[in-house]
Amino acid sequence: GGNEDTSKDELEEIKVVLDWTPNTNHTGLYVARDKGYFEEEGLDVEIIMPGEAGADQLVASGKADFGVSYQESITEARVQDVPIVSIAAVIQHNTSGFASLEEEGITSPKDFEGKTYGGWGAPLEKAVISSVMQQENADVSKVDIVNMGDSDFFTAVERDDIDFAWIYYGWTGVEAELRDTDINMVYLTDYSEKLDYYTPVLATNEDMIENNPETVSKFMKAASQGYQFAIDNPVEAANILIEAEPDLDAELVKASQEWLAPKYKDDASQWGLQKQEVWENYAEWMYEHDLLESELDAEQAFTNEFLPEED
Amino acid sequence: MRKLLKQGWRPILVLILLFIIWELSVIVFEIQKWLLPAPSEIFKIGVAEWPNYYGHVLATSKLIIIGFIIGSSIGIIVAVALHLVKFLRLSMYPLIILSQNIPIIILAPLLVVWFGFGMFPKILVITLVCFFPIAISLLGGFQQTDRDLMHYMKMAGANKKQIFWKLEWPSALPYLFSGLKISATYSVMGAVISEWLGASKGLGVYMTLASSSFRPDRVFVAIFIIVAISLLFFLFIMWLEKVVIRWHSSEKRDSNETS
Amino acid sequence: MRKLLKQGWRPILVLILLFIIWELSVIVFEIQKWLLPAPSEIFKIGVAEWPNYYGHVLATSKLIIIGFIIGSSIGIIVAVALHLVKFLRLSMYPLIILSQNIPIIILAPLLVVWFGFGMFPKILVITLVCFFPIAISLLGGFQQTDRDLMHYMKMAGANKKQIFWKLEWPSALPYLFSGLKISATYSVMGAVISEWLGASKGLGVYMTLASSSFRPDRVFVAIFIIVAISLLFFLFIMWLEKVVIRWHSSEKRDSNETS
Amino acid sequence: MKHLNVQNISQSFGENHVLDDINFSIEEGEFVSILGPSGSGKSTLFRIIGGISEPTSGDILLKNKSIKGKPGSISYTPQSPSLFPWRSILDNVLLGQEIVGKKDRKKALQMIERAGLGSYEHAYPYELSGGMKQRASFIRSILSPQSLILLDEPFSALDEFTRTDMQKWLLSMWAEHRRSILFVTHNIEEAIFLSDRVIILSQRPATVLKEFNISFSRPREEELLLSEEFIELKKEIYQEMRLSHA
Amino acid sequence: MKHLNVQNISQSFGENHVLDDINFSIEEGEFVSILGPSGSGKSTLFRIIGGISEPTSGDILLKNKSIKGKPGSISYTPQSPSLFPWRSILDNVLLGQEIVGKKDRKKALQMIERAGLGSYEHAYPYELSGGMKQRASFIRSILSPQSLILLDEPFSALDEFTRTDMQKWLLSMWAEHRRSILFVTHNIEEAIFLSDRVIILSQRPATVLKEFNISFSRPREEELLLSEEFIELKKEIYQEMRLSHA
Ligand SMILES: Nc1ncnc2c1ncn2[C@@H]1O[C@H](COP(=O)(O)OP(=O)(O)OP(=O)(O)O)[C@@H](O)[C@H]1O
Ligand SMILES: Nc1ncnc2c1ncn2[C@@H]1O[C@H](COP(=O)(O)OP(=O)(O)OP(=O)(O)O)[C@@H](O)[C@H]1O
Ligand SMILES: [Mg+2]
Ligand SMILES: [Mg+2]
Repeated sequence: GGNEDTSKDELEEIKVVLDWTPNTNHTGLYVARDKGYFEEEGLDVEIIMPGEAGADQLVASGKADFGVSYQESITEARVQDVPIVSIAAVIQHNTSGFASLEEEGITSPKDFEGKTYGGWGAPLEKAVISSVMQQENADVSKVDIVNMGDSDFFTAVERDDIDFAWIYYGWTGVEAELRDTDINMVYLTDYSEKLDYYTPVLATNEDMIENNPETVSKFMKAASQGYQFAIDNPVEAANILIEAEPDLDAELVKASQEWLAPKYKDDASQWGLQKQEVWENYAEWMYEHDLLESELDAEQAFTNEFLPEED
Repeated sequence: MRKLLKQGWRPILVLILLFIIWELSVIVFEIQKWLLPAPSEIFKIGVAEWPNYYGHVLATSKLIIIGFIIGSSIGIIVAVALHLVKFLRLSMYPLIILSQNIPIIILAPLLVVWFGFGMFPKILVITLVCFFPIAISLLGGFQQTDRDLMHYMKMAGANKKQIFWKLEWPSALPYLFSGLKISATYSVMGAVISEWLGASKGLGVYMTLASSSFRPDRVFVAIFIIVAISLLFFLFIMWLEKVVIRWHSSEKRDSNETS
Repeated sequence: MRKLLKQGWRPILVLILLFIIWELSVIVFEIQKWLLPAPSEIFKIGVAEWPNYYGHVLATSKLIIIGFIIGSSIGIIVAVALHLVKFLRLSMYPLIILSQNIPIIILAPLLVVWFGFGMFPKILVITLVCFFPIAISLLGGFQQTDRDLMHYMKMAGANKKQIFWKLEWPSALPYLFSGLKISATYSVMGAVISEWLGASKGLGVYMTLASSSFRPDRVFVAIFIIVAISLLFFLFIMWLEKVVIRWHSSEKRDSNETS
Repeated sequence: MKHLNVQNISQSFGENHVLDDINFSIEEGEFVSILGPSGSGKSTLFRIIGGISEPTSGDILLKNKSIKGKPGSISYTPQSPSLFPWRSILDNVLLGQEIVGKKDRKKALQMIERAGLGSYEHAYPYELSGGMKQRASFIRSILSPQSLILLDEPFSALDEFTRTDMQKWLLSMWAEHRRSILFVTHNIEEAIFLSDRVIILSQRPATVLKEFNISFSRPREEELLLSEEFIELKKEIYQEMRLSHA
Repeated sequence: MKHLNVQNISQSFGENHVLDDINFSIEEGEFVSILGPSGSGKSTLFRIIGGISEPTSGDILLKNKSIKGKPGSISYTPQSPSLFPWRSILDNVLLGQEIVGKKDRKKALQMIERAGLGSYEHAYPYELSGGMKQRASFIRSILSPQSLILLDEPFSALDEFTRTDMQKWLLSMWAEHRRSILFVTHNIEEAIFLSDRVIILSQRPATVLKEFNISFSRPREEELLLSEEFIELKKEIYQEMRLSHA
């Protein structure tokens, strides 16, 4: 608008740090920025790629005001007294799962037996695999778990070094569709309710919540609007993201956006809403599996307080 | 210049040969495009999308140049300080080695937490990468100063500063250039890595984006550009060496003329 | 040995000083533990969890040693080949620089595609990191051979091999050691990085995991161990240099006696 | 007051006892030569006087002040020319002045010309012959401002004519500026022709065998070389040295 | 058949015309000396004969076969000792044999002893005096197996006695093995005393001014130096050189 120049000075500068490279998990933020929703709230938002720096420390230390994170890492972070708080679930249900090429015939956790899993070497992975396998009385010790480092899914499975890996369907799965690679998915949510955690989430630090609750509210209002737009107009939203990040593969963004649009809100009454039981369940599960040193105070870990009033 | 061209055809030939082998093996082994694209394709993409790269190349080049200048200056200063001040030499070595062993990945969040997202932490990363080979090479060079010349300087009453500027520095120049060549090469890599600290433009950013959207062809275009920049930079340092070290102290330079 | 101890107190003192400053600033600025733990805490954790580290240290050390030996051998071979065979020198430079400019992150998946998750691609990464400083340094050294000695060798009818072994090689040794020192330091880092290619044990693996579970104290323990290994390695190379280069061609070594 | 006093200088390298209680002195403006077998310790003595090497015992006094271990008070032509490979001849020759004093390019160019190195002022050392390097090194020390000059076989690589020429030039410069000179040579004629006094060193461990006062009037002409007295003195010195050599 | 034929050798360094149509030859087993002003091109000529420097024109024949640009056929004492700093004296001295031929440690040790360097065989070059380095370099070339030896001012840094001693030793070795020797010196006496023939070079650009045949019978004794004929010859050569020097 014409009043841009004058108002720009008064805008509050806000930094949002992503979890990784820009992708369709972040569409709402880009929409809110580029359609001016943030500006309407008086915020001048800069979106930053953290590279390898990782978002959580930056958010926790206040170098960034908001960030994209995951329930898993916030849970671990809280236990280590890192003052980071989840303020919205970007996607209501866990869309991650174990993917494998169709010819491997891995359609349920039972089939993991005798196969090779490629991961990044975290204890969490074994616990999750074991957990889903238990549901079918399968034996986790028959799975060969290797660390595949930074290799990407397609490379690793095509080479037959590994048989299955843990992916987000919304990105890697959609890419598989695009390149006509047939894959089987074993979703975590199908086998364990406790593993239906929020991934990814938007997060901020305790300091912001305490001292600038209004800013947080404003931010959340605009972000909600942005995600709502993406839910309603996936094609347009995808275009906004592509325009903002022209180096992304346009086809993949569009397809992924299409797939993800209905998943943002899903069965919740409002985008972003988080349930305490989801946080508690997952933390409990982690604690049971020796993945946490102490129990999580779930109430501290997330809040719905900044979500806009439902219309 | 003519000489450069005359000698330049060989590396170019080798590169072209390499590309042909690559291209052929992609065709013969039917390597899929998303796994390892053929050079012809990379080239096509590179030409077609050049305007996209332009800004990234500029951003990264700026980082490289600033970083290299600062990094090599610090390398030189460190070497000189350690050389001249015995106390420093004896006490600082571990810190220098330490500086090379903190993984950037681990350092990255700390750097950003301390210095924000600006230019500074990035330059710091390049500096950390660049200064080390220069410092070590130059220190090695200072220790190899010719004894007869040193005797003369001392006898003539040269003070530490004069000994340094008139003897040790010029005689360590070949070592300095060894270090500069290594650092010039690393500075390019360092710049790319430093962009992981969070940048909005640059080949490092571009490459991660391309990689995460499963576009190895674009990744390779970026790699080619990076290598090209490195090569240019390396050649520049070699040229500088030729200009600076004119005194033919060694057989090699001389033998060009006589044999 | 006594000399080492006598000279060793300084760096140790500096390190202790550094730790004290660090400890104090953590206390004074109330830096939170998850951001930057105090050295005392790091030390405590290190001692308490030492058995956990043991296996990782062993795995990484093995990588370092094998990688460094292979890498420096290749560096030497490359330098010698490029030096002796003019055609190679003129044509291979770009490839060598290229080898230093393919980001490991990008190379990693390819390496895994080609060579799997075994030891080989990891050694390859360390080799890539190590060989370059050695090759460049040594090549620089070969070009600085003394002209008078070269004249003598040629007059005396020495063939290329004799010129190389009896003149060029010994006279380039100081350059070689500059390169070795740089590479020794990098090899440790290279080993840590190479573990990103997928390993089940090793300090690199340990560090990433510790970092992702918000345990910077553990990360720092790992860093300390890495630095310690580097230092030891560096000292070893320095000791080797002293043993090998005994001929006091420079003022420095001599002046220890007289002044 | 003596210009230089060498007092009880002894020097050993490990087992190797090189200088044994050397004592002599130089008057202000005196020209003293040292003759001694190869390897007896002349260059070592110069390094001690020059202050870059500490003697095992003894002291070096310059105008009654100890300069033991304190370099910078003397001007020096090393035995090997020690030119700096990255400097042109002109810049090499000016080095002494650069270090102490101030540069006098004009005089340097004159001297280069005089020494037969004209047109070589911009050449690098590797382009010079052995004798030319030696002359450059000689000019360098002559140009240095210190009042005591140590010359370690400065003319050994020169042909007889160039050598005589340089000797005469050295004498004329010395007559003009009256700097004190300590001169090492293996050439007995040269030593006698140039010096006020000749010091004979023995084989290692070197001691001062004898000092000869050379009383020929100055300026000395080439004819002196053929005079009876000169030849007599030469024989005497020759005999003295032969004794020590056996 | 001549052992060495130097044919029409000319050499220029850029503008600097150094050698101008040099012609001479050496018979098998002959001892030839070259006298010439400093900077005239003697070392340059040696480098050309040695095959490491290509002349601008002309050819070098060794036993009628061209060795222009082909090093390895001669044994060489460079003007600067050029010892390898990382080798002990013994290893330095053996270097020529290591390159061509086979090592004879015993002989090397004998020679080191004979040259007055006994007890220095394990020392490094930096521990030696200038004259001692020169002797080591001399031994190195004497030990090398080639039948033609080029000696570039091998005794310039030695005192008279050591020098005479080395000369005598050189002559005795030469008498024994009859290798051909080309010897550069600035000392006219030395040239006459040692040689069968003395070649006089002119100032730069160097040409062969004159050759003197020295017909004194061998073995030559030190007394020869004082003989009428010797002194006469010396004067003649002196005059010849003086002409060129002016
Ligand atoms: N740095 C050193 N280390 C050990 N010994 C040394 C060192 N420098 C000199 N010497 C020994 O000291 C002795 C004297 O050497 P110096 O160079 O003073 O002799 P010189 O009289 O100058 O002989 P010349 O006339 O041959 O030059 C020699 O025996 C030499 O081996
Ligand atoms: N590499 C070179 N480049 C240019 N000029 C050179 C080179 N080598 C020698 N010269 C020139 O060639 C001429 C002869 O040099 P050379 O060393 O042969 O003299 P020389 O007769 O051995 O003298 P000296 O008795 O002083 O050793 C000199 O004028 C020198 O400047
Ligand atoms: Mg001496
Ligand atoms: Mg010469």
